[in-house]
Amino acid sequence: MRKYSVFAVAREAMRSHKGWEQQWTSPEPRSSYDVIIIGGGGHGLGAAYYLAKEHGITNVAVIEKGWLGGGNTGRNTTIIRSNYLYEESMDIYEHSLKLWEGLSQDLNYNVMYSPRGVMMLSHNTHDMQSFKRHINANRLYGIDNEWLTPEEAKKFCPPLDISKTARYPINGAALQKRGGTARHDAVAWGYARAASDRGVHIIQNTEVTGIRRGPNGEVTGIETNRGFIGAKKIGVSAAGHSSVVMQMADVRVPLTSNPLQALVSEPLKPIFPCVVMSNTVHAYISQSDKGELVIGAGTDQYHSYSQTGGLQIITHTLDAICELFPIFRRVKMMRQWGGITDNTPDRSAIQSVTPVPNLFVNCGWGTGGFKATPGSANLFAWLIAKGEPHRLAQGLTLDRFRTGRLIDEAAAAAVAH
Amino acid sequence: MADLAIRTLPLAGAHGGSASVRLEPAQPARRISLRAGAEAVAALSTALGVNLPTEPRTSASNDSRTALWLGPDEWLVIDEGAVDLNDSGTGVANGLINAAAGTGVAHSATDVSHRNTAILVSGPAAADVLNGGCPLDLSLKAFRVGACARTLFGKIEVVLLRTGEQNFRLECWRSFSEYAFGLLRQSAEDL
Amino acid sequence: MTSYRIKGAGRLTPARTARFTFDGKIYTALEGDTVASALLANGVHLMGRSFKYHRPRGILSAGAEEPNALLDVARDAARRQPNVRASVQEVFDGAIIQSQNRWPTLGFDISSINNLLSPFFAAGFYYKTFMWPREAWAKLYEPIIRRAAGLGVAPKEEDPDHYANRFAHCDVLVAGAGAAGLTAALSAAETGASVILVDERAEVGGALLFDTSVTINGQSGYDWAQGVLVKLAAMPNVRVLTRTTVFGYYNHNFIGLVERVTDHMPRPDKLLPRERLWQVRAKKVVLATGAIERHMVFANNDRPGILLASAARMYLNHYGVAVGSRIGVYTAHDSAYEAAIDLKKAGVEIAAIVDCRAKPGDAVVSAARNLGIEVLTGYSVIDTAGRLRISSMTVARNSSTNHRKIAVDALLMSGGWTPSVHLFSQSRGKLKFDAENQRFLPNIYAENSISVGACNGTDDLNALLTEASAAGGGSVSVSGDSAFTWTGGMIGAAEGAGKDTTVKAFVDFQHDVTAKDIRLAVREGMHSIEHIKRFTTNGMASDQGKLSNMHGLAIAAEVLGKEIPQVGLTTFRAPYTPVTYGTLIAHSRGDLFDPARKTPLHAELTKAGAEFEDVGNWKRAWYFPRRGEDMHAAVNRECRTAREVAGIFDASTLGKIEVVGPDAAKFLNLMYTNAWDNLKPGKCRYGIMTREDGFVYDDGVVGRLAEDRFHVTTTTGGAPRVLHHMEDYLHTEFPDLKVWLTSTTEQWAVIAVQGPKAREIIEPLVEGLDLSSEAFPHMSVAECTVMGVPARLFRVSFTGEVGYEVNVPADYGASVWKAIWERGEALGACLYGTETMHVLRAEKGYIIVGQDTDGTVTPDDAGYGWAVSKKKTDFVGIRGLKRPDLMRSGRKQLVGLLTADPLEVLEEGGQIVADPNEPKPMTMLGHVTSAYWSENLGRSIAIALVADGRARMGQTVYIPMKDKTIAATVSDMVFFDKEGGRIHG
Amino acid sequence: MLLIHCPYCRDDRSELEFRWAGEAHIARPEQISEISDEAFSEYFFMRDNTKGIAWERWRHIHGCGRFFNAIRDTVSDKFLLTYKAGLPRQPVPGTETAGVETVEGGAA
Repeated sequence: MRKYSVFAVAREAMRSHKGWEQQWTSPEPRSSYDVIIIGGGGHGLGAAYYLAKEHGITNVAVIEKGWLGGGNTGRNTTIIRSNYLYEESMDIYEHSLKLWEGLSQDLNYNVMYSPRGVMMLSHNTHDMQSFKRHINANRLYGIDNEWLTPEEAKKFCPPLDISKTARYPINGAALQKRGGTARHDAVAWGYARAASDRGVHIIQNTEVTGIRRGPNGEVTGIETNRGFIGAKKIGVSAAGHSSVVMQMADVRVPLTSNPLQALVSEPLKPIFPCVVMSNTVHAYISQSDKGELVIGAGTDQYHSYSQTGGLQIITHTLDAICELFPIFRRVKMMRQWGGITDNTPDRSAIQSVTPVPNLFVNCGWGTGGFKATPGSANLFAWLIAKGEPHRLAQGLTLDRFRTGRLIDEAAAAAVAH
Repeated sequence: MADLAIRTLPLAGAHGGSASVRLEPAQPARRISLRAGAEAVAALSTALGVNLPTEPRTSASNDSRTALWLGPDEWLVIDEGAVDLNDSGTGVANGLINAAAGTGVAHSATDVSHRNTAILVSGPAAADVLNGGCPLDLSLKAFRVGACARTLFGKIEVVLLRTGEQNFRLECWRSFSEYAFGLLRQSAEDL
Repeated sequence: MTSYRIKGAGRLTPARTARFTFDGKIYTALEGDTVASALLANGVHLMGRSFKYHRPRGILSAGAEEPNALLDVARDAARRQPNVRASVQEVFDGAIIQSQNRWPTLGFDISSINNLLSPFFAAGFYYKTFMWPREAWAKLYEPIIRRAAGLGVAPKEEDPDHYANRFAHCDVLVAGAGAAGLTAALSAAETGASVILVDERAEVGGALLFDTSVTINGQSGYDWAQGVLVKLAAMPNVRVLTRTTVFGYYNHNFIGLVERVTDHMPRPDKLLPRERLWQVRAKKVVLATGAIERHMVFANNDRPGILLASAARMYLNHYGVAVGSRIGVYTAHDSAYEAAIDLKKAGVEIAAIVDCRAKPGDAVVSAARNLGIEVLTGYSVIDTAGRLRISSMTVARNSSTNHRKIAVDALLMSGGWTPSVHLFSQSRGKLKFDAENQRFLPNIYAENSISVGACNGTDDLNALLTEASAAGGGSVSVSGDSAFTWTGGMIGAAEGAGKDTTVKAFVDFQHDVTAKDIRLAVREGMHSIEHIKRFTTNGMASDQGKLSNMHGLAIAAEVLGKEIPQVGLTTFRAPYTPVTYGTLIAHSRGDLFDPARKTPLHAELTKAGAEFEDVGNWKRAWYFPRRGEDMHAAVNRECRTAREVAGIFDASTLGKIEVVGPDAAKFLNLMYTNAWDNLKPGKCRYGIMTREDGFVYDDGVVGRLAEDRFHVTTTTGGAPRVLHHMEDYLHTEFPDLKVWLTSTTEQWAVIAVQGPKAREIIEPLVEGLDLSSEAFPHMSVAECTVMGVPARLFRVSFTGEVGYEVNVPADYGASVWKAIWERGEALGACLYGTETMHVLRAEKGYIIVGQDTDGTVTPDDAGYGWAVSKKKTDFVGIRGLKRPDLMRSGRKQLVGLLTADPLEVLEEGGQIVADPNEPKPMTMLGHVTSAYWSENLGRSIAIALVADGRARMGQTVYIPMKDKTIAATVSDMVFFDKEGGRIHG
Repeated sequence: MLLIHCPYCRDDRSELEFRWAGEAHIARPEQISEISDEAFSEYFFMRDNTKGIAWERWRHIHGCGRFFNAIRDTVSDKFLLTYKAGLPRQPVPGTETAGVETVEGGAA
């Protein structure tokens, strides 16, 4: 792989960019692999990369139904943070955040990790109690997260309305300065390029139609629209389609797939320096490097694989955005779209062995999948390589739905009394 | 004996509207939420003196009393008989409840006279103003005079009753009435 | 300045003028002009700068597809709108218009240096560099890139305009009022169907506005269209909405429209909304959205003065403006000839028509030549010159090296027409590729809709009219004639785009994506059209690829050696054109953003000086400061007074559900962990509700009024979800139970009177009830009369004092409150709010669900194991509670905490550790759920969830804060009146 | 925004009036307190999450208030049938077994 650098760009500029190689290759599949990863999003590509890099397993294929990064990787609002409440969540998201910090250099691909700060707005006593609980837990765990007064919040994000007359006045905010954004496509492409360079086969436009099992129930390979491909181990990282793939191996998972919508505005000169979220009024917003305001809307209520959703979800979100930032009422929505999130009952992910030998699953990331990408991929690679979860991912197994040991981040942010 | 309590209406003094629509708070009324199975309808109708409608989206009236179909086992019974503002207002509701109780059939009758309040919307643009926040098809073809439905108006739940071609009664819970009136007022202004 | 307004041309009235400024200079326009036509009339083409290279750009189109001429249009400082398309915005008198994305001026823009550096800025270059040193991306490179990017400047003031919303239903919605749309609408309307006809322009007619060679029913196309409009406008079942865009086609024929109400008016009535959102549910949708002309992709095809041929025709025939005085034409389609012909006839010099095809339509060629226009077939424009305006084009016979430079001040182009299938695609219809005409057309419909006319690939006028009439469901007699039949069209790079990699032949104007960028993307392994789009940003600009998508696709297909359908098409998403946030939110702002629920006592609370806090949607009285008191002082006084004398509290927001029916007790047995059969009428009981998973969901006091009637209370925030939860079980799991639920939260105003003098305060107001503790002890309920109105009186306490909750019909609440307060005040009582309520209940160790519990706490964790019936064989949660993790030892349990320093009040949310010296990450035992200064105890108190908390009684734990570590002793949760005698009076 | 046929109101109404209520025909075990941890997990957590034709529950929460069942294609979001609560799982309209039982309902 030829290294990317400012010198390489300069050299290519001199010869009309004729010398760039393909970022990844598209080989014909082998008859079998040591590991097949189903799902060519950031998590799957990353897992393949770390299998090769950290575990020396290079006879790996990533099978993608469509195009790389075409699922939630390329459809999310790219927020990165690690200030979760429970140890299990902090472990994985902080592991991820640390990997984000060096990811561009590790992959030799600028993923544009931009630690511009993620600020969560507090609107009432209940928010304040909940945020301070997070802040204290984060601090004792070694994760940055701080409390801001409304004035400090306004200073950090000047468009914010902190007037007392707002419908839900802001009484403070929690800020994780290391939180921020990254360029979503670059994550998929960077992992694909680095994995491909280490010998991983990236196989696009190939749909898995079945999972073949051996005499002891163990997986032996996958059926695809291009024929059978053998595998000693299979890792499923199919996000919204996880239930569908797992059913091929007769494994039921506690997931509901919901449309999640987002929208961008027309491009504007820099006006919004950070990421702002508000749970009380349901909104999150940042501004992309191109100048678009990137706004995450809520999930549609019903289960669906349609990648579309209702207009009311968008308008509801914009209600809140314009309430927090009244100067944006004249800004225009340029594009809206939807992805499919796979949600678990406790809103925490699943990374687990399964009842089927040599079948591993990574799913249930809900709305938090992008920020988890490097950490999840890294620990999923460990799980597949070692056959048991890494210390940092022990709480994420399927068994918790039997024992009741849930990691209920949603409940922890319980509604007001 | 203590002073008698006096009544304060939630939308006292509210006004709004435009050349093509009139908005006014309705007079206080007695209301019960009535719940019962199909087997009880006949007995309850007799006891209450109004035929409980069994067709969706319909209402039935008798004198000052109107029964609105809200669900297959649910009616809102409104009695608009003259109410002295200092009358307890629940007296007739209690009367309705007692009348229902007298039937002996299984049911639930609960006083909601003060839970709900109503706004009258009338005029040529009444339907358009309501469609500023209500997703129902309010054309006369789809929502005839006498039609009623529980639905949404903006961000709140309401019960809508068409009392005339250009007349609607919008019922909502009292804490939402300021919002309801505000949205009606706004919607009337920007026709 | 020369005027390019042609006398006698166009449809605007010369006498009616409007003045506006553009970059500070005053211009005069005619009413009905767009900003583009007005500036063109004044000879101005340069209207913007591109996104990346800051190249000078002129107006390209006459419609919504405009990628270049995006302007900042203002009425005043607050009414300023960035990124407005000059081709859409109508001029109004007094408009203040400025160009964007340039500094210091549009003519001289420093950032145009980017154009010279463009070899370094190839597609995707930023992925390959800016990585060193590690911190530099966010600190150095990104800010520079961010400043350079973006187009307009966001408004800086709150928008003073307002916006409207309307839900509507119709039998037939017709999108587009061109020949096809008008015919379909008329056809539908004549059947009696309710019809909504929508068009984005100010006038109906669509292509008939510029295509003057069409006649319909013997009239000029334009006149026919206006006649149909008059007819439709007179029909009561028809609503015609002009200046209205169908922006989104959602599920089940739900259509979003935006109507621009005042943006064209010089001095709009203040009452008028600026825009109106229409949310339409249509039984059938007729898509008559027409087609959009494509540009030609060749070297330097982006200079000001280069524009679409149909746009030039529109400017001439509708606005009466010539786009230049010596005009060249470069085309692959016959339609451009008609632009040249019309201009020539209007007296404008046509330098040459350059047609890359060897054999264009004979009729148009001869018509042009007959007018003396030079027509070069089999030629291409291979380059252009001119800095801020095109000055010449260089043409060459295809495959020849001989060039000829032709001086022009405008160049019209046409690559043919792309059917507007955006809405069809949004509806999730499936397209098919029409290889012969190189276009995608509607194929399989997902909704009850039909495409007619140009958007359906129906080119022949009479076929179009027939198709449209049929689509409307009726039949209108209409036939037309056009001077020419058009043929031709091409997609992809033209000859002049160069096969090499140095030529800048623009595919996407706004984002500066060139043909070579697309080729580079493919070389780098981007083989899916979505990858190519994202890598190059082709089609991602504010016009969303209306002009660029097909060209980009064709170039990619060519490089990949694949057929176009194999490469695929990027997904069309709403909105069709950008939509103002203000319009989408419509009324939902200020007071109408979210209903603020106020209790019946709100006015009284306000009069008494209450500060309010938001609890869910409710405004609740928080505390009642007296003159000079801060919150702390007020709460201390309230807490003390309530225990020493009495306190009066508005508890109206408490959720209330009337549970009625013969099976009421049986039902409550299933919904709560406690047992209810043995509760006697007239008595109350505290109940805990769990979900099926065994975690605490809600709590509250339930009073039994009669054998078959319970008055259930819930938490304030929990009221709607508890009712939903109950209905769910009742409908689905226990449908045979004869019991009904009615929300009565708002039926009752609830006045809590708590404290030693509580009875003395209310006794004189209550009739028909003996309030003595013997007759009406703690946890009693009765129906009685209060001040002459029927009331429900509860003897309950959330303070540990003697307490009553007086429920009166809501409208009487204020009056009863006043009377109670009058008596209370005289006896030395106080009003108190939620803060004091919290402190008083914490002093007694009463929990608040949602604060002390968080959805992971079992009744036993909360210290309420006693409330879980051991006898019942079923209740919701019975099985969940027995799961291994809920039964294990070491769970977090609610306990009290007493700080070593009694003056230290813990932070709610503080985390608790056993070893304060443990390095991070520390082992956390739990957290502080409630913490207050207790004036009554003269020290701080706290409640906390602590692992194995009840086994740690008396042990010291630590709460490390940012700047210090606080030590505290684990205690039980009852801090005040541990014996509990006070509650009984 | 979906258009949903409420089998009780016998009317097509906006999705705004409805609340989705999860997969249909998952009966609460009769002797729930006796079942195993695995069976409880299966009942309470595990879901088909079907891609394609799915049976689900909705509540016309801002209308008649009733829960009911629906058959919907989760890829196209088209409703194939809605029917009253308490009825057994209905066959997909147009399939062989459809029409055996008559149900009051209809697709929006």
